[in-house]
Amino acid sequence: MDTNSIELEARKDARDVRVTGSDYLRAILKDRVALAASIFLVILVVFTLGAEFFAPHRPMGLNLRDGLLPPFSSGSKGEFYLLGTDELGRDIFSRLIYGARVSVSVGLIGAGLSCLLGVTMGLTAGYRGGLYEDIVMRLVDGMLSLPSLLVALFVLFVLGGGFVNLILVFSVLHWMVFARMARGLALDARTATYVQAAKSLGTTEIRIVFYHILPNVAAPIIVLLTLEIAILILSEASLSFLGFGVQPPDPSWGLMIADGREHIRSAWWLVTFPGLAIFLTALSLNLLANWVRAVTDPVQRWRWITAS
Amino acid sequence: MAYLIKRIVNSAIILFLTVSFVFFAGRLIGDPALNMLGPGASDVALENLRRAAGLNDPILIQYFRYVVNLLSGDFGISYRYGFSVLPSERLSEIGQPVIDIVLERLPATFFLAAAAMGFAVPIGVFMGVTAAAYPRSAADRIVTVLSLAGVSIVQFWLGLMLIVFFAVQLGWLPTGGYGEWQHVILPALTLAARPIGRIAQVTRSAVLEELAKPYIMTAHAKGVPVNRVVYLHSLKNAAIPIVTMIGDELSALLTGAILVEKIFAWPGIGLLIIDSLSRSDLPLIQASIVVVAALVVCVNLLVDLAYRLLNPRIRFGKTEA
Amino acid sequence: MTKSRTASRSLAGACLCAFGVVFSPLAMAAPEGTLVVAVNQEPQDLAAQGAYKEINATGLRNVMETLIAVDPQTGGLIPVLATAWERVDGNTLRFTIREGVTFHDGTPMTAEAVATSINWVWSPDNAFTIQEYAGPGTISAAALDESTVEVTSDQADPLLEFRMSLGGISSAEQLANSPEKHFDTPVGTGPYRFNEWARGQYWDATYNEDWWGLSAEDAYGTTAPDFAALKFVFRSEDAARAAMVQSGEAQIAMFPSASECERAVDEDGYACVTGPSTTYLYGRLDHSLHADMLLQDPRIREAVFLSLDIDGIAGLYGMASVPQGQLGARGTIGFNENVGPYDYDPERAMELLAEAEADGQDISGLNIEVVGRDTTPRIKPIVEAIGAMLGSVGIGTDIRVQTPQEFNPRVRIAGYANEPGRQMMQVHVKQNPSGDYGLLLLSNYACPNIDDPTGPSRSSVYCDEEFDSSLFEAMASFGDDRDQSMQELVQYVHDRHLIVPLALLDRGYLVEDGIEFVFGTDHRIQAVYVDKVE
Amino acid sequence: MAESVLIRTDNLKVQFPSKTGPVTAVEDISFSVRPGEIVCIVGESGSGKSVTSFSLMQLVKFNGGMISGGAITLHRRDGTTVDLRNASEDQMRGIRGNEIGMIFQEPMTALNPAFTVGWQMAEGLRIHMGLNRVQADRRSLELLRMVRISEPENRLRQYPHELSGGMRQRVMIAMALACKPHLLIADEPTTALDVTVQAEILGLIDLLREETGAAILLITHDMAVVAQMADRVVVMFRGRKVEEGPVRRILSEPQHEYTKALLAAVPKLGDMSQKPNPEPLKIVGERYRGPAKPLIAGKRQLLTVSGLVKRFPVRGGLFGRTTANVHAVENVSFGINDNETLALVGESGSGKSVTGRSILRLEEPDSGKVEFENRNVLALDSTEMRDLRRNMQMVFQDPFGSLNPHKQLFDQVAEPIRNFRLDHGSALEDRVANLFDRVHLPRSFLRRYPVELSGGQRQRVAIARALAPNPKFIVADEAVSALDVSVQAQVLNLMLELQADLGISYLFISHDVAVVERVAHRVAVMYLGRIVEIGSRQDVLENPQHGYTKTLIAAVPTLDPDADVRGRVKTLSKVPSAIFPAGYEPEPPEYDEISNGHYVLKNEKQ
Repeated sequence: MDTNSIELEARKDARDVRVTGSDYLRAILKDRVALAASIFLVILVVFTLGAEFFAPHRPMGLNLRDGLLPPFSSGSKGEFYLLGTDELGRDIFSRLIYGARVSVSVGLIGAGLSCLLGVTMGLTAGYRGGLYEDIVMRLVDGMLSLPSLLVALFVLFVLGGGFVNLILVFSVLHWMVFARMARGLALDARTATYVQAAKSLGTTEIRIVFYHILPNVAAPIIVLLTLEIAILILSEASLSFLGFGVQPPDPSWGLMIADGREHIRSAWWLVTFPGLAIFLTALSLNLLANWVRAVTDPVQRWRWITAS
Repeated sequence: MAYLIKRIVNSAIILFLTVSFVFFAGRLIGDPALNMLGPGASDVALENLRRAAGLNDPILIQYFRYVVNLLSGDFGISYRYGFSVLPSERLSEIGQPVIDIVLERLPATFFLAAAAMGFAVPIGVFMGVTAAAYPRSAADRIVTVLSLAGVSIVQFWLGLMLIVFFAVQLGWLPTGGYGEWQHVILPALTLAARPIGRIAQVTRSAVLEELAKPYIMTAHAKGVPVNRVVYLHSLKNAAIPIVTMIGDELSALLTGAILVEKIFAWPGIGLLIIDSLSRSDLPLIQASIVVVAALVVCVNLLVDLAYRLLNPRIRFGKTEA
Repeated sequence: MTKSRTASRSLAGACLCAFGVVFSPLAMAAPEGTLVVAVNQEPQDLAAQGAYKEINATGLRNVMETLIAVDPQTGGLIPVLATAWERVDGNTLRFTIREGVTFHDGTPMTAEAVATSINWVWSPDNAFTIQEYAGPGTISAAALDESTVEVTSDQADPLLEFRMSLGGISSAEQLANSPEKHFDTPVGTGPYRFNEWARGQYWDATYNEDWWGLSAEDAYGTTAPDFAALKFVFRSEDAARAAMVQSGEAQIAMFPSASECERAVDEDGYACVTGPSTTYLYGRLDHSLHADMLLQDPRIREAVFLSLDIDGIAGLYGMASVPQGQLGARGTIGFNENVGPYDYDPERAMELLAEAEADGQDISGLNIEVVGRDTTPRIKPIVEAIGAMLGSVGIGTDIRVQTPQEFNPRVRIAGYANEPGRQMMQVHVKQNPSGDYGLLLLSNYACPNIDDPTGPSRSSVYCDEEFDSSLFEAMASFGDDRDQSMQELVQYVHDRHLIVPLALLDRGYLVEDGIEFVFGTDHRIQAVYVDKVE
Repeated sequence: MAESVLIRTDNLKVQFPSKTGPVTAVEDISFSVRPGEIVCIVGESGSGKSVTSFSLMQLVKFNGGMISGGAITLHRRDGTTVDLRNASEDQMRGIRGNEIGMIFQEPMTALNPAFTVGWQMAEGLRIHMGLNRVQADRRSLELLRMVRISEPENRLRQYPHELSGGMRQRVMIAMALACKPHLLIADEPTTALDVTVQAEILGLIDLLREETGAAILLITHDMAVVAQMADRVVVMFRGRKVEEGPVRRILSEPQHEYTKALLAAVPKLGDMSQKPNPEPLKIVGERYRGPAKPLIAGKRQLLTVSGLVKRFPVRGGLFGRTTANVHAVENVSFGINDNETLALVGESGSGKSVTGRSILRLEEPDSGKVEFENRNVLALDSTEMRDLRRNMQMVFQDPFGSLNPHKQLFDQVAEPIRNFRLDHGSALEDRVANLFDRVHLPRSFLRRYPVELSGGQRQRVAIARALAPNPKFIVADEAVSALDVSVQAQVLNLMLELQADLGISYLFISHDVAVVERVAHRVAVMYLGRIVEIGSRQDVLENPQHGYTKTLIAAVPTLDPDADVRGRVKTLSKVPSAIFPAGYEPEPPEYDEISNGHYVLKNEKQ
């Protein structure tokens, strides 16, 4: 009878559903936009990893005879150029695939490093508190209010451009956002009742941070990470465009746009395709992040999960 | 009040750090005299310059001097700007003070930033509020995708596309330059894309959050017209994150306009920075960065003041009764 | 043949029409309207010396005039501020100054003023870039009387006339009282008065109604100034410059890319006009002095040259013709008919490399840095192409496009000396307006003097006493034996594989319909050669 | 006009669209309100009482709901009648705030934080009565006086956050009455308020009913409130009306099972007089599971707290110096014996929770002494503290927050056992399973996650978790406050049962005097950080000495319809606070011993 009344209560709260992986899967299958975005990203990653396998031509191969061929045309030796060629007769499509390798890895590694740095700083600062926290957060505020693109330019001007320097600069100039968020989450968590409870149950500090807090703060950090990757890919393009990023002949999307600029009126495909590539990548990342945010948000979750 | 002072002190510290950064980073390039006069410079010329500029003193003395000069508005003189000549000690007499050069470019940048925000704020806020007023509707979805698109687009690419379409194909607007109102439209639009997106997103989530709060129901219960509820009651409460975002984007415009200024030949500080980078005109680059940083800091301060006007809770640092 | 090559042919046709313009008697219609010229880069300054090469100051000659000038149509020398000139001896020229000419600041152009100006421009202390056209001697000037100026070089100098056609004559009053103004506020004698230089945007000048040329019957030009004002707008984007002409924002756009020039054929309202220039694109491979020992091996050098598909590169450049295997065009004194283009033979190149390797040369240690300057049009694809070509025969490369600040020092002896063991091929453009091989050989092959880092041969990487001595002989000689000895030297350096000419450039302009534009191989934009036609 | 009806609903049905088809929130709801009477809709969470009240003004649609059936007939001022279900938005706007006023549960958030009180009050007046700002302000002043708010002129210029909860609720009422509506809908108007404030607000509403003649529809979950306010009552359960009638009849002879259960579950102050020991509540429909043996407190002192002090700095100034201190806990001393329940009673801000947390060192107290089994708790290092926690456990107020949303219930309950390595493997599993039985949770819940449970169930899990290491002492911090009365009763009984079986001591922290009377052996009353009175339950509750204790007890609503509610209304000004300038040291408290173990604070701190 007692348990019976409990069951009744349970039915009263029937709206609360636990969310499992399969729920997420179902949800994303229902959300056409998010689905498209993730499919695009998967394809992108596959291409990036298997560039040698997927690229129909060598990205650096010189073939002056077939310069500036429009899309869907075939070259002097009858080879087919899906997206046309640049003025050196290099296949745009192949260069896009190899360029993805550069752009994407800059984004991934750069964001990854800054995330690592930022989250460690932030979590410790938020949980430890005190002077340490003050110093870290001062630093964060200070660096956040710097004109980052400018500083990046200046540093790259001093150190010289190139893949590695680019990543270094990015991780040094982007960790703050992660730190700020991680610290905020840590603060909330520190005062959260379930953490207090864990403490009163004699749970050790380390276990509290990694067993209790981390899983609860993971989602927003993942969202931020996704966004940062997009931002870094865009920045890489800008810096390469200015000649401070990746150096030729390595193909990078930003460089491809910069090079195609001269022919923008006569050979639109030189600029259009790399531009689209960057746009779609960033857009997909943003859409995905948006979706993750929505489905992991305890308030919105229920609506989204049961949404069609 | 105390809070304000605190903020100003912080800003000062930030600026100080920036200055130190540009000074020491600048030294990483190598001998400043060599940088100013170029490798072809005769030892005499170099030595003269070193003596004149006190480059033989210990680095910390020089650093101190640099800071003091900055405080008195002296950012040094450019050994590059306006000369195509090979190194010569005579240049020190005729070099231009970099600060003048920088200030000369500021208005153009301000104008551009203002124009871009002029597009971005109304459009962004309107999009955001509309989306929030009808959550999960078609309008909401469209706004979401559009705003994300605005954030995801490559600015300089968008700029090139706009030039090709509006200036070249249609010939409606000039391809670039500065002067009449037509010149500002394309660059401003290019720059606006991103802020529109971000402002729309922030507005949407902020207003959505507010609309879920009890006081909204109170307003309805009072018989307040729906639009008034959305645009007055909720928006004023949602204002703070929106203003923050506007501030961030404004700072971003002041710095991020570099590429757009280049593409549209807009004679702002961005273009200047690119030129001086290609001339490796160190004093000019340093001055530009410091000035821009100062601007950004000011914007942040203004945003902070805006908070106090918008949110009675933190106004004048009142504590809960 | 590749697309772009055929393009340049069709353009060659276009350029003829420009030259076909006949001299029209000075039309005295009141000048009106503004001639807007879209130029590809902002001048670094507008100093008088800039008049010699307008890449730094396009249109400066409308404000700042020279004593004498090269006639764009005939290529001969014509009087400008000097009404007459005579050779006193191998070292000396005497100029008769035109009467009643005043500078834009109102001061009269006296012989004194002219002398001051010449000394300022050519003084080694000032070390202006014009020094690349100086030497071996040092030039100085003095006023004999109020109408005569004597210019002297401390060494016999057959090119003195030519040199005098380079430097602008500017107000002595300005030089004396406000030298800093000299760099951004040119005060000259020309048909247009400098007005304003809006940094990052344009510089402009207004019609000078007191211009001496209006009354002088030996005034240069194909027409009287037709425009009330000139405006030179800075636009680095090729597409933007073209669009400006297409949309009527500008009447003339400088140096369009080949693709833009092609478009002009099927667009209405404007045309693309091209003509040959004395500018050529070359690759200079580090040699003696501080270069890596590998580059001393003639086989390796030849292999490098053999691996370059020069046809391809010229075609890639667009508006250019394939040069002989020597700097400078046919008709230049010292041009050697027997010196043909360098061959393109990758197989042979690989054989040579193999041989060298067999002799113990470490080919894997060969990593040539192919460097261009970002202000050079189309430089990026060119260096990338060269890199790919060298790579295809198994030579390692680094590709760099650098800013003038990085690039210039490295191609001069001072910078070169700082990078011992260098393996660099600099890809650069050079002009040879003089019509004589002397300066070419001097500035490109004579041994640079580390103590004179701004001297004429500062950017040479070659040291060969034998060559130098015979060069200096040749430069002092006149007439046929000058031609003879120069030809021998040309052959000599050709065989040393020092510099590979990559393309002899045509220069083009997009010109609005209704504008006739006459230009010479030095490609100056002067209003008196720009004619409005109905 | 006795028989005339002001507003009537017939078979009202409200649904919320969801992807799995429309969800019916309430169905077949019919009742009516006559002019000038107070009708109470009573029910527990999920009963649909609020939805019903929101439907009357079509407000429910702003929550995404829709009125899908029935009719709502309103007799308007002008004598016409209108069906509010189909009324146009324009019509509604004319009625909302004008003919029908409404006040809400959360006084803290129901006012717009961005506008001044004056502006918000004026808004309605300007919309409906077309008054200009000046006239509106004048009217606003009248209203504020009407709801007995001191210095109304200043209030108009203040922002909501500058007012206390009670004051905000009064502002809400004033705003609702601004346009002289003849119906006032009050949705849980006092739930979020302290009991003393609640009493005042209820009194005020009753008073205003008389002054303005407006009818009142009062939505509440609290039978006691019903008893005091209602003329007629509508009882709702799971979206349906189960019973309706005059208040006395409902209270004296409830017809429906649910109503009976509800009434039985309400602890009534006074029921326990003359009973020395706590006793479980009788829950209708549940076989009486009384304690095996009577709940007699032990004699051995288990915990001793002496001179406990905890202050929170209020930072300000240029360098964030401490300008003032909140004296949350000020020199508190008490003791607890084994098998005994000491109740800490007080209103929000009295420092009762901080006291509990300080004992477990979830807050580090500034000074004082805590002895548990003669070990100085405050002196222990972290490891010693950890294994002391085996014996001292805590149950938190918020059953939603205190469980980690990402962990299965099994792991959550198993956590302390694992921490202290008490068991592992199958032994661990059995032990956890037994704990689930112990708190009457089906074992099928072991692998579930917190979101799948209702509040009561979660609290049971929390209790099971606290029991896991077999503690001797549990701090129950408002452990039942967040629960519906019926559930609350079950959990209370569970706790008593556990005490009887396991001999646990409780520090029972609560604001609800009636509940305390049920469970406590001894009672300590806290006010502004101090214990103002402490002693045996009977002494303190039946013979209160301290002024505050008296008001507190007097404020507790009883199920007696005849109790006078208006007497308590007093003009409200600024509430006293426990904030003192930095460096202020209050003199130590002195107590009079009234009778054996019954102490009363004699020096108030100013």
